Amino acid sequence: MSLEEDIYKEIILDNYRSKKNRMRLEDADLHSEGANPSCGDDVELFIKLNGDTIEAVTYEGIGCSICCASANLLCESLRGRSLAEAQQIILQYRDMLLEDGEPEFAEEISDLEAMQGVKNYPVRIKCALLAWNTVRDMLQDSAGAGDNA
Amino acid sequence: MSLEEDIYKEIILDNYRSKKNRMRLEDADLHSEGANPSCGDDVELFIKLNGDTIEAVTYEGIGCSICCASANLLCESLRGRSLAEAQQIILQYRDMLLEDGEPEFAEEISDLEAMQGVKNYPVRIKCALLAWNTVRDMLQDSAGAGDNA
Amino acid sequence: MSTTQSSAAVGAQSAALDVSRIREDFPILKRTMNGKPFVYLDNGATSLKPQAVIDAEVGYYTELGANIHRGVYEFSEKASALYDQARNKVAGFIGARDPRQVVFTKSATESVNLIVYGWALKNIKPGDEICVSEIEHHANFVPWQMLAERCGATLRFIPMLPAEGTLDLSQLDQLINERTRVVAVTAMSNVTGYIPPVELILRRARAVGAITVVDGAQWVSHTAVDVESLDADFLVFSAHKMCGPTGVGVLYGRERLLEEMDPFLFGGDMVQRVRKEKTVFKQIPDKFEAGTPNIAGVIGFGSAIDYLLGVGMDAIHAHEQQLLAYALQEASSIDAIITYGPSDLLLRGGILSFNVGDAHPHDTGTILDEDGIAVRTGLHCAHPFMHALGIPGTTRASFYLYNNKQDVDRLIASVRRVAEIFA
Amino acid sequence: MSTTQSSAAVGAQSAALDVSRIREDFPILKRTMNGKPFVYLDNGATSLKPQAVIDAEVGYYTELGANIHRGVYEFSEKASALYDQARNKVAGFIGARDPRQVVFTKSATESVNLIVYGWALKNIKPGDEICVSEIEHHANFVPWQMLAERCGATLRFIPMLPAEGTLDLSQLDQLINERTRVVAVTAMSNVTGYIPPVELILRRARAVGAITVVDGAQWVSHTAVDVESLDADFLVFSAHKMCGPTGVGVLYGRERLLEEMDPFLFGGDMVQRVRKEKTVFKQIPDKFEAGTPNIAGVIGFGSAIDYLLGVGMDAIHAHEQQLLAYALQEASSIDAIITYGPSDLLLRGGILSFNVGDAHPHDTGTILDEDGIAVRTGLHCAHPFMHALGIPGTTRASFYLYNNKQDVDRLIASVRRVAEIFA
Ligand SMILES: Cc1ncc(COP(=O)(O)O)c(C=O)c1O
Ligand SMILES: Cc1ncc(COP(=O)(O)O)c(C=O)c1O
Repeated sequence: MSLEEDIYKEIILDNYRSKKNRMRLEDADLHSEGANPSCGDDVELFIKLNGDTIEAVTYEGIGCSICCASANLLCESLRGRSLAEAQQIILQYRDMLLEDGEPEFAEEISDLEAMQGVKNYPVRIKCALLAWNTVRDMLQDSAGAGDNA
Repeated sequence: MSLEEDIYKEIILDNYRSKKNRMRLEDADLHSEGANPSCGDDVELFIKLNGDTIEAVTYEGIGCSICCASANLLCESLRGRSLAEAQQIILQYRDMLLEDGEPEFAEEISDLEAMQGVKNYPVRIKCALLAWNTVRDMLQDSAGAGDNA
Repeated sequence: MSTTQSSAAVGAQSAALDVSRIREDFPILKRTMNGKPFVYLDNGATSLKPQAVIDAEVGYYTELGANIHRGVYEFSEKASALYDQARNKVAGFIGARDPRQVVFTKSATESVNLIVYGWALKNIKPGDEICVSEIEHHANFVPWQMLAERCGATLRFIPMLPAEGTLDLSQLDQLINERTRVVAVTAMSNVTGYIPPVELILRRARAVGAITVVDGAQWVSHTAVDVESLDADFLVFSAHKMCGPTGVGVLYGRERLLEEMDPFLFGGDMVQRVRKEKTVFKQIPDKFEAGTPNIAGVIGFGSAIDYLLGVGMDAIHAHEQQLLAYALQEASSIDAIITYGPSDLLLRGGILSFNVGDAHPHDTGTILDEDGIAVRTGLHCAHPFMHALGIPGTTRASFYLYNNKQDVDRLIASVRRVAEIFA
Repeated sequence: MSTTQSSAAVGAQSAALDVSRIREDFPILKRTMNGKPFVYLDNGATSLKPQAVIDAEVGYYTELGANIHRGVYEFSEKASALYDQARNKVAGFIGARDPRQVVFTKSATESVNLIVYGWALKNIKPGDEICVSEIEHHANFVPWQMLAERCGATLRFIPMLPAEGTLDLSQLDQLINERTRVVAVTAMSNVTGYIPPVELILRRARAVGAITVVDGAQWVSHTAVDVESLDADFLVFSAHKMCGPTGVGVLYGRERLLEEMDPFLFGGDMVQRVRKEKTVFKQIPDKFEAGTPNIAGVIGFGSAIDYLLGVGMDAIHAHEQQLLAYALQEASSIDAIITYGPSDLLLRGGILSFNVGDAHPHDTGTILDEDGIAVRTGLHCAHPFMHALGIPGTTRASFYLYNNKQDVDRLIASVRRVAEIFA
């Protein structure tokens, strides 16, 4: 167990540095903000829907490498998914970090497994979850709003 | 050293219980109140002057045996004295309790020596001083007021 | 109130504490005072601390040392976890649904003031009424008096019946009426141990829509408490009276009210985002905990809760009742003694307040001190109470889990000495 | 400010501390964190405690145990005496004329709030101005922001010069003008260690008749302070940052102002006489100390003061300056590092704030933690500061008397590792 093996590996640092999904979506259908006040992490998520499909998803914000890498991975893995698929992926991701679930992500999003090493650093789990909890609440709220309408 | 020998002897208990000087003086020239908030002791002193002479002095208030006995002894020993004599007695009394002065009170007020035992109970010294500090401040203030006039 | 039930069960239960084992846990009980084995009967003022609580504080200082909620390093995270656990423990101890309902303050006194500053000052209007009882400790009276003065509200008093120091509820429906916005009442008098019918008072308060504040400073330490069934809006108490460290108090509050309240102290750690123009505060309970808290104290308090739960609150309550009954029985053989408080022991916690002949309480205290016995003397921060009784104070012996019959015997013997000196 | 003098003398003085002897006094320094010998560089957040302070707290709990200012028995009197002595010691430590000018609170944060609630809320009127600096800790900013909002006053900021994080005093005469009622400024930045020219700011404040509040939370712990020559109206600081226990703060104030102020917390022990109609409060400082205080904490604080005086504040200051100079020199060999704060070390206390490449401070903190090094990372309760610099926070290493060159070497080695990972 060492930081270089568990967390600070290339795949995470690349996702941390990637600017690809780091932008505001001016015509977003869903938009939400999440923060970890204790460490100052602060993430905004933007989602554009096409019917039931996530057409575009981006993030903005300030955060550590784990927080930003996990947000970038989130965008990469949810883009083009149906809402139901997205919810399934979110569930799996959270299970990987919070329960003892062995991750079984589909091939094309298996990069998500890189985050598993964070488990060895309990303090940082909340960084790896910030964007994911934010998107989960955002989708739930919008589903709830739909129900009410 | 025991409480019965040092403090709770007849002379103090008698002075504690004496009602002789325990009253308000409606025509007092000087009047002042002193309190020890930490123990709830609260004493009011009344003095009637005749020129430079203390014609009458009484007290009212709530306090423990030491506080009340010392107030009663105060009245007994200052009545009929000139202000200068009174100040001298107050000085001696305070010296007896605060410095290591051996008391040399005049015969007729030698009962004051009974209070010396309180020295063995440092906590209670403030009870024995309450009335005496009050009268000292009162006489000083009135002297000061006279100077200013 | 659950009290009445558990105290009713005392006789049957006989949940005898192993007091001599308990005494081993309190290092100070091995001391002497004025050459006599130390008898501590001043539990109403503050309790002694078991070794486990002292160890928890020392452990924080010697093994963690760090500030909380701000560090990414191991010791800081561990300290934060212990701090948060203490909150969970306190919530569990009083039966709160959610730990977020537990705010750490520095004392029960600060807790009452937090309610006044955070809720009452902005809600009380001229003409409103605030109802307190005549037997309140200053901590649950002076803040309301100040509030009434500042807001132009009227203070109303549930009067005390001088005979036994109990509350006169005959006029309750007039005293608590549709103008009443706050009802603040003690769950146990620190002077007599009297346990007022808080349930009844709270029910009337709820009926008129008033906010209810229960002063549990004497009560929570001695009884199993369930805030859900108590159904009060606020409950305040202090760690130091329940085997915990000094400098820690609790404000328990109803979630909705805590959320409505303004923050009280402003500064670091209670903010989400600070800009020069505008600050966004954190959620409850954080928004009430500005600055570096009493970390060692709160961690020690967590360990005090564990300790008390290990002994069992019902057993503690029963034990104190037995000591009180014994003390009252023994005291009755002293002619010159006057005791205060209800004759019905089911209405009382383990406190014996008394006077002896014309001995001033201060004199009594000095004589007991010489005999190695610590009691409180004077007005007990309850001036209106004493004023109503017209006495210059009392001597108060108050019991806790580590007291035993020998302590009572020593007390009684020393009181006899007072009676002889002041015969 | 006496700081400038003593720090100017550093070079000549070489009052070398016997750091290895000092380290023996701090039991926690024998610990390991994540398997490495513990290096504590988070002194800006809170300091470690010497055994003497821990012993003083434990001593109170195991030998006295009693509440203060209320008991006539020996242990209570002794506890009261120790509590009062601690006040005298604090007064002496900062050069206050009269111990009554020292009010014990729970934290520097509460102390600032006490000024706001006790003095400012009743004195500040719409249109008045309050001047703070852009580098304040939230504790000395958010309360003033709240005050301005409640009273309709205007908040003005002494701006920060981004280059070195120093204050721009060029507009001081406009910023502090005849409408200014309060000037609140830190004596040492908790982010960079920058020591602003408080003397100059205070002189201008006095010229326009404004009340001056100095935040000494970082400063009093590291420098010999003389409040008389500082000539501030109020000075606040916390015990836990200066080898003392958690849960104790100080408000020093000018006598006249403290006397004018309203009490803040209401309850027991701060009252002279309580009647149902009216309460008479005690004199300063008692009128500000309602309820049972943090007795163990204050007594421990007294012992912390003794400890610091034993070592010598000038020597501590000089030692930290040396460590800082060494750390800056070593850091300069790391390409990717950016440090913050004045290049003139005479303007600085022993704090090194930095960032490494594109590593987020949180990442840096985690790597340092794995290497056994405790530092603070993030916004340091100074959001406006970070906002002005446009950075997501810093990593902060802050020194104290027990730190040594090895600590700095360990820090630098670990920072190199950060630089490599984030290369
Ligand atoms: C400059 C400064 N002011 C005020 C404070 C607040 O101190 P406390 O948290 O002890 O109230 C701190 C500590 O974080 C500080 O560094
Ligand atoms: C009934 C009651 N309420 C409130 C208090 C105040 O507690 P603290 O001094 O811990 O704030 C006390 C303690 O003296 C008390 O007995």
